[in-house]
Amino acid sequence: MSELRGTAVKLAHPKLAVEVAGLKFKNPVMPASGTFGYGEEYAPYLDLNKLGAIVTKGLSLNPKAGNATPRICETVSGMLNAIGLQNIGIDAFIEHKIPFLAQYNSPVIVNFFGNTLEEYVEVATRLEDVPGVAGLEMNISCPNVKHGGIVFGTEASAAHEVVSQVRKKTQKPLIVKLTPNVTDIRVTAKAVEDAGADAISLINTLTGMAVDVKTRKPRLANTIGGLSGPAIRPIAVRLVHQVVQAVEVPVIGIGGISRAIDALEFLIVGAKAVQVGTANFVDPNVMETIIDGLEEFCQNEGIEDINELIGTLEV
Amino acid sequence: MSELRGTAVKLAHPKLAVEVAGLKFKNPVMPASGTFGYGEEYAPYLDLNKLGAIVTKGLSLNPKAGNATPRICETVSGMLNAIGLQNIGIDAFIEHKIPFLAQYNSPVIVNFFGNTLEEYVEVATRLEDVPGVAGLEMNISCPNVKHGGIVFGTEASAAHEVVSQVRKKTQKPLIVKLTPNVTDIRVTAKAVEDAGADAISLINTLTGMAVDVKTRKPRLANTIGGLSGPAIRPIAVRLVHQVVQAVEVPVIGIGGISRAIDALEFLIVGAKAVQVGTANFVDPNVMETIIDGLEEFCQNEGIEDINELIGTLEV
Amino acid sequence: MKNYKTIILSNQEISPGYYRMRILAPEYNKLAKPGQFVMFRVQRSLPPLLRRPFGIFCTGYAAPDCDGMPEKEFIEIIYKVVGSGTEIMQELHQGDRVELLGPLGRGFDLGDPEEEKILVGGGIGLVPLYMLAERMVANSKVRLLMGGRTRDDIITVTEFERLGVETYVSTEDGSLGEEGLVTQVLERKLAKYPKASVYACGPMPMIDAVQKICATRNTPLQVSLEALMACGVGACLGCVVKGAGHTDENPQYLCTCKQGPVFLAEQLDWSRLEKQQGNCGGCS
Amino acid sequence: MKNYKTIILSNQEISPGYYRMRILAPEYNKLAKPGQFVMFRVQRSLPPLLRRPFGIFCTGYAAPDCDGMPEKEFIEIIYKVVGSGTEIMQELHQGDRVELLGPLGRGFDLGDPEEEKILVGGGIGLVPLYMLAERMVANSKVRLLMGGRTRDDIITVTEFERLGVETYVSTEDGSLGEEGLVTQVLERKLAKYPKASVYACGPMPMIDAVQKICATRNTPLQVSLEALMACGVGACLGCVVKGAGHTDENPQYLCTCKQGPVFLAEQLDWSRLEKQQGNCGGCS
Ligand SMILES: Cc1cc2nc3c(=O)[nH]c(=O)nc-3n(C[C@H](O)[C@H](O)[C@H](O)COP(=O)(O)OP(=O)(O)OC[C@H]3O[C@@H](n4cnc5c(N)ncnc54)[C@H](O)[C@@H]3O)c2cc1C
Ligand SMILES: Cc1cc2nc3c(=O)[nH]c(=O)nc-3n(C[C@H](O)[C@H](O)[C@H](O)COP(=O)(O)OP(=O)(O)OC[C@H]3O[C@@H](n4cnc5c(N)ncnc54)[C@H](O)[C@@H]3O)c2cc1C
Ligand SMILES: Cc1cc2nc3c(=O)[nH]c(=O)nc-3n(C[C@H](O)[C@H](O)[C@H](O)COP(=O)(O)O)c2cc1C
Ligand SMILES: Cc1cc2nc3c(=O)[nH]c(=O)nc-3n(C[C@H](O)[C@H](O)[C@H](O)COP(=O)(O)O)c2cc1C
Ligand code: FES
Ligand code: FES
Repeated sequence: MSELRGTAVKLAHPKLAVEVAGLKFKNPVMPASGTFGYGEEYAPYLDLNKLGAIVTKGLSLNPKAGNATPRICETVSGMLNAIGLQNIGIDAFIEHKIPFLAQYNSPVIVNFFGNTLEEYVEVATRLEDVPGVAGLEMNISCPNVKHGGIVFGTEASAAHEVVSQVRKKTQKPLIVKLTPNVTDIRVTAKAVEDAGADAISLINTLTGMAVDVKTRKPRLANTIGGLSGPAIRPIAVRLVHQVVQAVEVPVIGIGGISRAIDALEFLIVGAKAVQVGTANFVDPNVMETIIDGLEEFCQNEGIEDINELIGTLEV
Repeated sequence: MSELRGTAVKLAHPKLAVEVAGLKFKNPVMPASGTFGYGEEYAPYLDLNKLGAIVTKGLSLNPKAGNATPRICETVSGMLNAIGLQNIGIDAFIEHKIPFLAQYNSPVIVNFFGNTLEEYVEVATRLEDVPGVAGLEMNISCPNVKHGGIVFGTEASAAHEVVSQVRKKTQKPLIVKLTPNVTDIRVTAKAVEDAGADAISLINTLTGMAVDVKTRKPRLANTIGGLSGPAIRPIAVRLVHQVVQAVEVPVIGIGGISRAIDALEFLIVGAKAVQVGTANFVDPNVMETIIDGLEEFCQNEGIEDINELIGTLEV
Repeated sequence: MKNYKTIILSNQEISPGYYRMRILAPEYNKLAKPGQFVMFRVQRSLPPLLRRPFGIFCTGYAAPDCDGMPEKEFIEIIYKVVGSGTEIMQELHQGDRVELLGPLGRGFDLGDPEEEKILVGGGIGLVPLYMLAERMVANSKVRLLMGGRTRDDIITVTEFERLGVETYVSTEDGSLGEEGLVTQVLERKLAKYPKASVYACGPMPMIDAVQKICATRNTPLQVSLEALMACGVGACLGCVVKGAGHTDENPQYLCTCKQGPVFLAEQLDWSRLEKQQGNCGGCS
Repeated sequence: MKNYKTIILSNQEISPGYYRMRILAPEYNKLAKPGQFVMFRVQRSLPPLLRRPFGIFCTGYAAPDCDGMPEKEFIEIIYKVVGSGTEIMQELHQGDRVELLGPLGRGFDLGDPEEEKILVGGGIGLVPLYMLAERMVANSKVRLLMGGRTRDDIITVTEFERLGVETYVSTEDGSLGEEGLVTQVLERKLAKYPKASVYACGPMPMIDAVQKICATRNTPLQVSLEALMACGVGACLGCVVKGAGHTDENPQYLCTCKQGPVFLAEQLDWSRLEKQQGNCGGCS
């Protein structure tokens, strides 16, 4: 049996390529925004050409300073962050970071947000004609900043409105990233689909908090932050499962992925691709390990094309 | 310094008693419903008289069979369950379990739920004249059963209605237990406070899911279950913090508590008491350890009465 | 039923992937009954979160470390490395601190000493049968049918033989003993000893097949089941199996941890018995 | 900058609660600069989730295990047990598998060899100063002021002395060397050697006091800071400190992991420098 698997059945190279909203990915694995800088930070550790795509730190119209420190805190099998969307702003990004990313053949997806509807539209507009930007990921879900999108992400009508406006200004593939901090994510998912999103990614972090019992202060300067990492995976899998059932557009699964087996859970419930976040901090090479693991899994299970696996959950 | 703490400053016996909704607890620690059976299951391992209170498995009007198996599954630093509220029904409970619990001097809080508004009211009515029932905890938040309360718990108006109706039928202290699976928990918290809840407890489990990638089946027969354990603590602390700010009634904190230091986080953000759930499975004696740890913490910090500590978060 | 913080006395690989662990466990010689189990906490830190259930292989006394100290009571468990928890367990050493909750559950009914006994153990399912055989051999004729996939899955033959148990080995690949399933041996033995009662523990397909064989012959059968467990004490209701009286309208669930793990065959609803021993995996 | 799966060569307690760990680390002798650090992954399983940052104490070569093998390049770190991660670290043994990311960050600027150097190290803050002293002693006069709460916090005096560094010890409780704070020694030394430049690493209150002293005298100062870190490579923006140009309207944050951990005093906004080394605790 095992010899059989080792030789005859084992497929030399299962196909890992997937397509999401017209974007062609070599494989379904890419970094989650905010955990991979602008790509260059991890270039020494990882061949960026191996990635399905490169997703940037969230960008805004103007540079943003972010929150006071401490901004991060480890929790049980997870971490809290309240970075506050610190970023260099869209213009500096286009000028200084795009040229670096252009060296690689993995599609670049720019994650962005606005404090106002107008800012969302403006950022999308500025990115429209920038070569080297393959697609946009619109974050309507960051829990850290009062006006950083939480209003848009938790109210279906607001989400619909902001996505519609951005949609008018961009021809690029538009992925909308949802917050898990809602009663029924299917409602927001449908709203952004209606508004013209080409794909949906989820989840962003869950809001959480930790207290230093000695000082009686919150561990984050911002009091509340976003929980990420392995601890949240069951919640993320459930939400992705629900969204896949609710919408037609492709879904990208995010949340607590640090092994191939984790990514597989998302693919099986129907995500077309996955993003890896916190795990990059733990192991800068983790995405390569995950990609290799997916290949091996397909080999062992006799799967020739990973698309055969997507959405095969048996309920 | 440390000698000083060891002798002079150390308080012989800090006061740990707290009062919630007229219920007097020896200390702020009690089991979370559904993780402690009807009390007798843990009696061989733990002196039930040491507990702040005893909280029963969720009870319904009629016996309930629960879900198909598998019903549980371990996740990273947590577990999923979809027991489906299996219970012996309120009459069998009164007849067979109350006499056992009556042997102990810790107040007994009966957790209950209904499939319909009428059932909620009926269960509360039947419990009204039962001696040995110190208070009620009304679960409007179980995520496992379609009609097990999820509708009530996620819609403020439904929550208000069902709590109002139950309130009319009971003089006993009424604790309402909230689900975390909502966009803004302050809204439901205020609704149940308005409707006459004497206290609020939270959180119930977060809905989650896990997949067996080999069989491609959900790990739970019910597909979706409730996530509990250390993994969810940061989310629970955040929600308790928010509810404490929003309402006047006392709050009982629940979620991922397995050490005294965990319980302290909840007390510091303002919970008057805490419930310990999943940790009981891991260590049947954990509540005693937590109570001892709270005492020791108060001694070391020079706190004479644990009430001095409650709600002392410095933001 | 004790909840001990205790230590490991030894932990040795006895066959590829199978380990035998001796744990200090005062009072277990008196308390433990054949078929009972323990909930074992691998380490204080996470993961794993939940305790793991293991059958008690045997109890005993070991020489004290120093004259003048009492003898050390111990239990032994035998485990197969299958997932995150057992992977950590195989790394444990003498002196490592662990936690032990038990003995738990309802064990085997020893039955009528006059009757012949046939024990059927598949792979790691042998574990709870050893203490059972120990208690039975004095008064009853005990035969043990051991089955496994390969010869690596056949463990502790020597121990059973020493008790005076007649052992019959079969493996699916024929690498040890007879080639084939243990159930074919059972059919032969039951034809020969039709009055015997049967005690079985092993993977669910084996248990199922054993039940069918015994049911057609009206042979008394006790089975020891596995189920995913969180508490081990009847509190979480995670480990239930369907009882014989189970209907969709009037469901009846039995706790494997408390009303089991050993059941009389007639207590269970065999038409609906689900495969419960599927592991939960992927939890590290 | 390498991401190695590697092993521990040794791990020894050198003072109560302080450990010195040698880790196999090819190429570090060439790559590592004084003041740089590594992100250390304690174990593959959780917890802890995140890597822990530690300064590089020194690099070196150890004899190969067998003739004909290349020499083993290593680094050493010295760590104090303070929380969940370091508690696990103290249990690690030779041969245990760990992961090492580094060398990371901007190290010290060695400055003008003509000038005299005063190094100020508080407790575990001594660690990054050793390689610095190693590079400096050949050309410069190097004095080291070591401070700690008690004598247990004074470590590696021998190592510095052997380099030819003049060391001055002070402890808050007077249990070793002069009684009092290291900063009072610094003031005396600066009075005596007013042209010296200062390199400091230690707890934030010490760093703050050192900065005040140096600022009033216009003494050049480099400080090595600690901050809570997730990635160590500039990607998460968790480890920032406020830069000199920081205003509320026009905030300027510098990454401790990438633009630091060593900063020229004039790069930082001292009026706002928050205590960042507060541990995150309670994460086990
Ligand atoms: C009453 C009883 C007695 C048992 N006796 C033995 C024995 O003597 N020797 C032995 O090797 N095994 C025995 N098992 C099975 C043993 O409990 C599992 O192999 C073990 O829990 C696997 O843990 P893991 O962390 O390595 O696997 P993982 O798959 O990582 O475990 C994940 C979760 O699933 C549970 N789980 C996985 N497999 C099983 C299983 N087969 N049965 C129950 N829960 C499971 C684990 O307890 C854990 O909660 C027994 C089970 C029960 C219920
Ligand atoms: C650049 C740099 C160099 C360092 N060099 C050394 C050294 O040479 N020797 C040494 O003993 N310590 C050093 N530290 C501090 C060391 O990183 C912490 O003591 C260690 O991370 C504590 O981990 P823990 O799990 O034991 O503590 P916990 O409190 O359980 O850790 C929880 C979280 O807080 C973080 N954390 C806690 N304390 C600190 C701290 N002081 N600085 C940064 N993060 C912290 C941990 O990394 C972890 O993410 C250095 C820190 C930095 C930033
Ligand atoms: C430090 C940090 C910064 C993040 N910044 C962003 C961001 O700028 N934009 C965004 O859409 N999501 C951001 N996220 C959320 C992640 O992209 C991801 O959705 C989340 O962390 C869950 O995935 P994980 O569990 O794999 O980390 C950030 C997460 C972390 C931990
Ligand atoms: C197995 C199991 C059964 C539960 N049953 C109930 C229940 O019957 N009623 C209820 O209100 N909550 C129930 N809960 C939720 C717990 O009371 C608690 O709110 C939740 O587990 C979070 O706390 P923890 O993280 O400490 O476990 C159950 C939880 C578990 C794990
Ligand atoms: S394992 Fe909890 S009831 Fe059986
Ligand atoms: S630690 Fe991540 S940016 Fe510095």
